[in-house]
Amino acid sequence: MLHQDVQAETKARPNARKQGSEEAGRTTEELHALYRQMIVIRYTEEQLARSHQMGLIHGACHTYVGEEAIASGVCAHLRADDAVFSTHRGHGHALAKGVSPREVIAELFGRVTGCSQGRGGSMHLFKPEIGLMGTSGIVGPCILQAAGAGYSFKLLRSDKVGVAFFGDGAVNNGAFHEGLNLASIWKLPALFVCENNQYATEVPFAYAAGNPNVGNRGPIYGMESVTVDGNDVLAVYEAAREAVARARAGEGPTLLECRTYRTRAHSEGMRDAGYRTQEEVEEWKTRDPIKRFHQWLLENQEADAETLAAIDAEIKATVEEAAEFARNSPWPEPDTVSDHIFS
Amino acid sequence: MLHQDVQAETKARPNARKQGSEEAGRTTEELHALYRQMIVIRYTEEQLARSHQMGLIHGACHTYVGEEAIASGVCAHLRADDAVFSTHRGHGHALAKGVSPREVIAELFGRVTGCSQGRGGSMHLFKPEIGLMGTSGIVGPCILQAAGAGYSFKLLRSDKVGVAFFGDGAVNNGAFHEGLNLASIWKLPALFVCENNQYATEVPFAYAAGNPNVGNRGPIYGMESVTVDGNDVLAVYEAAREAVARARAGEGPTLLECRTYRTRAHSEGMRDAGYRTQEEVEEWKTRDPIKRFHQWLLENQEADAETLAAIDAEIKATVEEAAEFARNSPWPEPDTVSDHIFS
Amino acid sequence: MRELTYVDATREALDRAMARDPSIFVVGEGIGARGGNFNTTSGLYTKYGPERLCDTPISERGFVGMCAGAAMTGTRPVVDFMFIDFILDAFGELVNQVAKMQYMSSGRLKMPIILRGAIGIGHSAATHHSGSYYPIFAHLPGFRVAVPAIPSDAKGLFTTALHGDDPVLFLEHKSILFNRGEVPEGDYAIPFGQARIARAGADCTLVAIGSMVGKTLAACDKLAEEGVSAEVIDPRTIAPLDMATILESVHKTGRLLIVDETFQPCGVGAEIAAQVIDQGFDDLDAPIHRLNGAHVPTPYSPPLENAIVPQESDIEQSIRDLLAE
Amino acid sequence: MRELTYVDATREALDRAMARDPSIFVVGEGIGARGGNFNTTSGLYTKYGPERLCDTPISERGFVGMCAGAAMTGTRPVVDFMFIDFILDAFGELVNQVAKMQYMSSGRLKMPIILRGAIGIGHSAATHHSGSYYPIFAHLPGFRVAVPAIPSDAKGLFTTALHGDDPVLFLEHKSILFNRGEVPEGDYAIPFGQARIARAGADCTLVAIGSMVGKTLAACDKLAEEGVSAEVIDPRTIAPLDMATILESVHKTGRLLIVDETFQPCGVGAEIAAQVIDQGFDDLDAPIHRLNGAHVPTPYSPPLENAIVPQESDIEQSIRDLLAE
Ligand SMILES: Cc1ncc(C[n+]2csc(CCOP(=O)(O)OP(=O)(O)O)c2C)c(N)n1
Ligand SMILES: Cc1ncc(C[n+]2csc(CCOP(=O)(O)OP(=O)(O)O)c2C)c(N)n1
Ligand SMILES: [Mg+2]
Ligand SMILES: [Mg+2]
Repeated sequence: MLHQDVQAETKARPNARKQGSEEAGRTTEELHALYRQMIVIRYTEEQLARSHQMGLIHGACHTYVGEEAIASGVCAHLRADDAVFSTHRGHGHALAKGVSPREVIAELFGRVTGCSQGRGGSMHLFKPEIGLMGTSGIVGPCILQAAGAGYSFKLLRSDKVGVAFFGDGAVNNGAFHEGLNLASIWKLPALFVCENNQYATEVPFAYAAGNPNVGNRGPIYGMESVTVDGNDVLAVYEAAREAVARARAGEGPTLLECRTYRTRAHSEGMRDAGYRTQEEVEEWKTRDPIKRFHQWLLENQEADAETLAAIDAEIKATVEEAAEFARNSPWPEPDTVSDHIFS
Repeated sequence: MLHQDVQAETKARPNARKQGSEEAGRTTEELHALYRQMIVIRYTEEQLARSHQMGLIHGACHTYVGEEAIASGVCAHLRADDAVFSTHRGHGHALAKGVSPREVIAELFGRVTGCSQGRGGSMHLFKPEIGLMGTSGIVGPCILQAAGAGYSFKLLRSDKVGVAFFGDGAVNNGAFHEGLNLASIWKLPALFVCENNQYATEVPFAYAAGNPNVGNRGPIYGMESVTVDGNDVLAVYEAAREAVARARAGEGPTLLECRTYRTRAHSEGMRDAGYRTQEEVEEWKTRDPIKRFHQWLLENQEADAETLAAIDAEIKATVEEAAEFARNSPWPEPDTVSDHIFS
Repeated sequence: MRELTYVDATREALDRAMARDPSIFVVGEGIGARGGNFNTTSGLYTKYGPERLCDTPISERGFVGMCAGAAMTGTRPVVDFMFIDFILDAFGELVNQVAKMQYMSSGRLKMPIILRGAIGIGHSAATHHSGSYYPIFAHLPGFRVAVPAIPSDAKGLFTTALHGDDPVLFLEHKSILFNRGEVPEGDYAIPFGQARIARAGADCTLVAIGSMVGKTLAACDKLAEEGVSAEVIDPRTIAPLDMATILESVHKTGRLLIVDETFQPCGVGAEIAAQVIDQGFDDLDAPIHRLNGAHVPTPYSPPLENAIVPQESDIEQSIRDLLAE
Repeated sequence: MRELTYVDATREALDRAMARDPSIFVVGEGIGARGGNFNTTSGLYTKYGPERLCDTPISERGFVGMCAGAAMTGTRPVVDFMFIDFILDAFGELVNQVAKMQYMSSGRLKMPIILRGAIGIGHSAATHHSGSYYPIFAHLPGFRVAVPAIPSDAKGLFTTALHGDDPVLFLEHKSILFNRGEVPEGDYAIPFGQARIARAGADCTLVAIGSMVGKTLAACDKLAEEGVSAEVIDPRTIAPLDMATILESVHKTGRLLIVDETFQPCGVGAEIAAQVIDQGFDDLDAPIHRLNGAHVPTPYSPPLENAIVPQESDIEQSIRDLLAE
């Protein structure tokens, strides 16, 4: 099975793509930006997890820890006017699309300074000004919406791209089937990023899907598709580069399966036992995308330890300040509660 | 493309399966029954078409002319306690499952003697006593319901089978994706028969689907799947035999694509131009499943012309009598209109 | 004034808007070269081409969700369902991804999407092709719901829908689609939330919706011969609902009957009655009555079908009953 | 009597029924070994195994349609949606393939299917996890709709659902799921369509639904100190709706307020008001009032969330207003 292959390959030659030709245009700045982006997500998530324990987050909180390479690798190729649609596990996508840690944390704290002005919380992050068109508490719709953004962009003769991030759980949903087919038959400029972390809450993908592979499903829709190691930021980055370029060039959509793992519980405060072993979790922690990329940067002389430590420290401070900001931010005014139902 | 292949093959060696080993158990009676079944459907449909022109049918009327081999070939393997779920084009399925021409025609005439007591019309045929669990005016649901019958039969440890008949139009619908996946992961005793007649009303399947093939989709769901010439009743019969046996044996579901063509308009009274050529229609008429099987029976000495003519004459009389019966049947009583909403 | 059919009136509105605004596109099954099952788009395909008159697979949820994404990113989709019954598979998208988007984004996203389709009982269409379902959309926050009864209103309300930024359910009763009536030429918009007084009267107030407007007027004509003066109000949109006009009429007449083909429980009549009893309690001289289609799935056979739809004679009887209270 | 939580009470009913009837099975996401997001099935997986506690993919439409087919062929599915919001993707199946099946088959098919899930606003669950939607199911013919407010009713109504042959929406407000109350042991069924008088009184009638029952009773306790005697009716099922009990109470009190968290337009309160005005017109001494949650998608932040749900103090004020009319 491809799944095994990807893991095996990963272990044998970590980040083996280094020698490939496609990273010709990959500058040191780009590499550092990727690292920084992953750190922003990781630290923000860890902050949110702590804040959740402290009771500062009122609703659910699904973290992206362990999956940072995907949003970082994909969004690196997006412009502010490209449209991203995401899921319940959307903090990473919001951050990678350019929403600040302040706005994300304040949103989960329910404050008016949050990116959704406190209306959304963890699962409803909006910043359309920079193309974060919304995360959703319902599994599936983001796929259709990304196709729709593609429809707009095609009709308007622009080179913008619609992007959906979704989990393996969405793959068994009718929205996946209908959305991919529509995007394919109309050659819409769209990218469908499946973050296959192998579980939908506690239900294994291997149980829930008649076919454990996602990346082999493109041909069924007449669409390009590819599976990459989602914990290898450069693999994601290169695959997304190609897919985004294809979309911008009017050559149609791509399905990109990223094999990954969530190392925290499905959502903060939930039990995380009974459906997977501690060994499995620990094993995947050894494939942490940030640790791996850190090592790769050092080994390939793309950065020295001090530079990376400086980035870490800077982001740490930024995120702590963001949490402080969020905590000190005002609540939304109750008398605004009926605004904006209609335009 | 497989589609082309099937057509080419069909022309080159019509009903070439004759020499196969799988029809070992095919008796002359079975062959005659298949012929008779197709004639019942054809004559009933032609009667309905005439009745529609005469204003005796109040709502829509989608005929099955040209597709008779499929219902006949599949239902030959079903028992009265197997469950069939069908679509808007369901007269053929009802007849093949054992509903009499009287009950079908009376239903379309809106009479209380119809199989749905006049409540359903063309698109809502019910005779659960013999496993016709309903045809549906909505594209898609029958796939899910057949899976559900499979779920019941599995849970109840019976060897019954759930069968869905649906068009190519349903293949692009989320119900197809979700239903096939569910049936596969739970190994439900179900058979999914796609009657690919290449058009959904006027929209070509080749336009509406990113992949013009249906029978190659099974592996995506971890399911057996096969494509046959749907105008070759023996090909359908043999494929269905295998699939039904597999289901009864607890070996899981099958997707069976039958390539066919509807030679009348989408529904009676509708225009039938602009979206397909008259040549295409004429060409397909030369592949008429009944004519072909008639010829095959003669060529293979399984019947003589007189026997077949006698069947034709008998069914013709039966259907004419059925129309007479329907026309003389009483209307439903208006004061029964609120009965049976609840059990 | 020249006369048009109802469906021609909406097509004129659509054509004018599409000519002016290249961001409007239509999706649906058979709305391209075929011109729509009910001729809603006939002739437009040749004018605007396949991208703007886009035939779809049978993926109702898919293309509604897609159009939600399109509406959020600068275009203006019109979803043509043919029969509105087919909207049900897209209900999750509508409730969670269409109606809530402007609110959840605090007004930063707009949602200019029209969802249109033929509603109602008739022609033995049977239970999967006879739905109306509009009380459901009036119940939920975030939808505009138009149910025009005559060709000029159809044009005027469709024009408003095409120029607004909110999700609009535009629902056209099958039995009146090919009725003819005077329709203004050129630009013609009717604001949402303004009822039309279809007939002025003093003895009782009748609120009628969609196909029931014509039947109610016919019943009133008959009763007028006996000297009954009934006022008939066509709300035209049920979200927003013009309660002011209804309350004013009840203030005058003291009696109210609501005639609606759709189901009674938690329906539009219930809402109107509840608002009148709350805000017009002292105006009422008699109980408020509702006349609805029977609370059953729609049967096929003509005698059954007729039995569940309010007929002119039923309306007449209901008016008599109301006046006798 | 021993006390149980609301959710334990329904699980007891389910366990008893499953032990007796091998044709009952449960489907849902995480209802197997995990025991359900809200513990609705905890412990049952070990007892009844994976075929009868069947974890599903995220295919709401798929498994609802599947369960429709199962119910038609001899088994009795219970669909556990976790949050009822997820039912919306299955709406087409529910309306056309579940609710209409008995009718269209003239009673030859039965449709013993239960659709259960947590409803309501609370805990900053935000707009995709706070829906209730029950007025929609009361509007449509073919559904039974239960909204129990206390543990014993939860057990009794769930038992009835499990033994009946009709589709039942069984809706459990999140905020009361873990409330404790006395629950009879053994077999215990409460027929649908029988309201419970939660508090007897003479000055006004308050109909409260689901989570609003407790809040309304609390408001009444407070007002009782001032000598106000309010009657509180919990309909328990809104389809069928026990209008006889409500009408009788209004006959006595002359005043009616309906308290319901869900949306006002075309809601349950509208239906109750409309029926009372029609059948109890002469009993009314004052306008009928409705107190509902705000007509907006559910916002996340606590001050916003609180602002849209009727609070005890709002109910108290509404009762005062009603008595002052
Ligand atoms: C339509 C729908 N059904 C159920 C849920 C409840 N739910 C929330 S997250 C989740 C699991 C999602 O799994 P996956 O898509 O793999 O994403 P992951 O959480 O693994 O990132 C479920 C079932 C939902 N949000 N939407
Ligand atoms: C969900 C849904 N959408 C649209 C329709 C309208 N409709 C009726 S038949 C049909 C075409 C069906 O095509 P196909 O499934 O290929 O069956 P065929 O008519 O070719 O046998 C359409 C679109 C419907 N019945 N249901
Ligand atoms: Mg997952
Ligand atoms: Mg077809």
